[in-house]
Amino acid sequence: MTQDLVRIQVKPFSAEREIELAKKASKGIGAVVVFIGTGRDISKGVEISGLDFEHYPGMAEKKLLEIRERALVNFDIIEMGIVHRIGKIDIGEDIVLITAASAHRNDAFMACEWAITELKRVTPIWKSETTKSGDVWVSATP
Amino acid sequence: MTQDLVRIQVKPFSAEREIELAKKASKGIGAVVVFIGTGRDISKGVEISGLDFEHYPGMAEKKLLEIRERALVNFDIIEMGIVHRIGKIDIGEDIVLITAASAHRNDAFMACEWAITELKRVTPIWKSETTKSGDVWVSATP
Amino acid sequence: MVTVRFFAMLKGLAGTDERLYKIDGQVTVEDLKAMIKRDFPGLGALLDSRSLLVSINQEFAQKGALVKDGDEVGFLPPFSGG
Amino acid sequence: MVTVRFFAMLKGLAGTDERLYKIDGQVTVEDLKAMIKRDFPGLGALLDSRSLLVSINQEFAQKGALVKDGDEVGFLPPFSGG
Repeated sequence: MTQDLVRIQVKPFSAEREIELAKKASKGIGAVVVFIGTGRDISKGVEISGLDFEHYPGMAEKKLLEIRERALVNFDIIEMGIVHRIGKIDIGEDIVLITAASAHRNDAFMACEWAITELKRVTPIWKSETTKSGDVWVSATP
Repeated sequence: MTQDLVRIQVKPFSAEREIELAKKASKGIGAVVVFIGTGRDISKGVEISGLDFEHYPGMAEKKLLEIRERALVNFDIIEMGIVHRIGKIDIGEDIVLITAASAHRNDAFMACEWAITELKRVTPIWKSETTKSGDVWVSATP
Repeated sequence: MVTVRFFAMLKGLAGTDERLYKIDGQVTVEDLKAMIKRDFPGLGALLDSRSLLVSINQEFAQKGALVKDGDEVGFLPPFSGG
Repeated sequence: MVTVRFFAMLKGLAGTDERLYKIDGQVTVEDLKAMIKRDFPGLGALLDSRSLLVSINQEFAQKGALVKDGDEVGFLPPFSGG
């Protein structure tokens, strides 16, 4: 179950499916907040034509699982799912999706926002952007 | 376009479709935050077996359109969609979905959370809960 | 005529979702409420509730607002959408 | 042997994603870095950067942490996932 909810994968994911997966946890869920990060065509003023993500296999998955565990302990939520894609991603495609499901909406909003901030901070995943002057590794995103 | 993005309808909606609709607005979108309100099986300690929503036709749609307009003015977001169902809704089914799309995630989180709070405050929609002792109109939800 | 619309528990207690009232010139929302209470005594407590909202022509209105012929007045119990 | 793993721009600059180092007993992460810099002079600035993170056996480690035979050490440029 948890392996389904937290994944790193090459292929696109379906928001619908991820939401259903999180909602399965309980009929007491009254709110689901979803964050989706998508490939923008501009980054710091530079035109981007594509993205490529690399991860530290094993460690990145472990960090995402830990984020889910910590969210379940520290927020009043019922379930959380995290999916991150790696490999080549086109502009407009989804990169990452986080679902937070709770009885009341405040908890889901807080947990979801915390999770994406924490993901960016602790998960060994790197983004390369394809620009006119070639592929550039992005050194950090806020 | 706006009529597609803001709707009150009897039939179920698809989160996937609503997200795609919001993302169409610009390739500069880097974040989409989605709020989904679903039918819980418990409300204030009472077991619920179903829900029924009624709205003030015309006025409710107008209030939702105004929420979208105000969100686009007051937050740094690119697009917002709001769909609310009316009529009979089963436990576990989705009731309302709000999408907020922006370049950076903070803006989408803020706008989405504001929009659902505002929706509950100003939109003439009423919920009736089916309990063991009959159908009960809910007088207010936080 | 003024069209008065009832929703949710107000509709249930009134047994109807709409009632037409003939008014002379302009009346306030409070005047209209008094007319309604005569027809529907069971609505008194809800109509006097501080949490009741009122709309005129589908826009929120104060209780002292004036209602004129042709207006649609909604009596809106606390919302529970979302 | 200690397995050193490079990622993202470090991997690009090193021209490889992995290098094995033979160590005697235990060394610190800083000692290991010095060994790597001799093999890959182009990595110096990045390895000394305050924003570089280090992992030992896929868990974050301080730069003074001890590395022993069989460990996997990751040199991790600033993350940009999400």
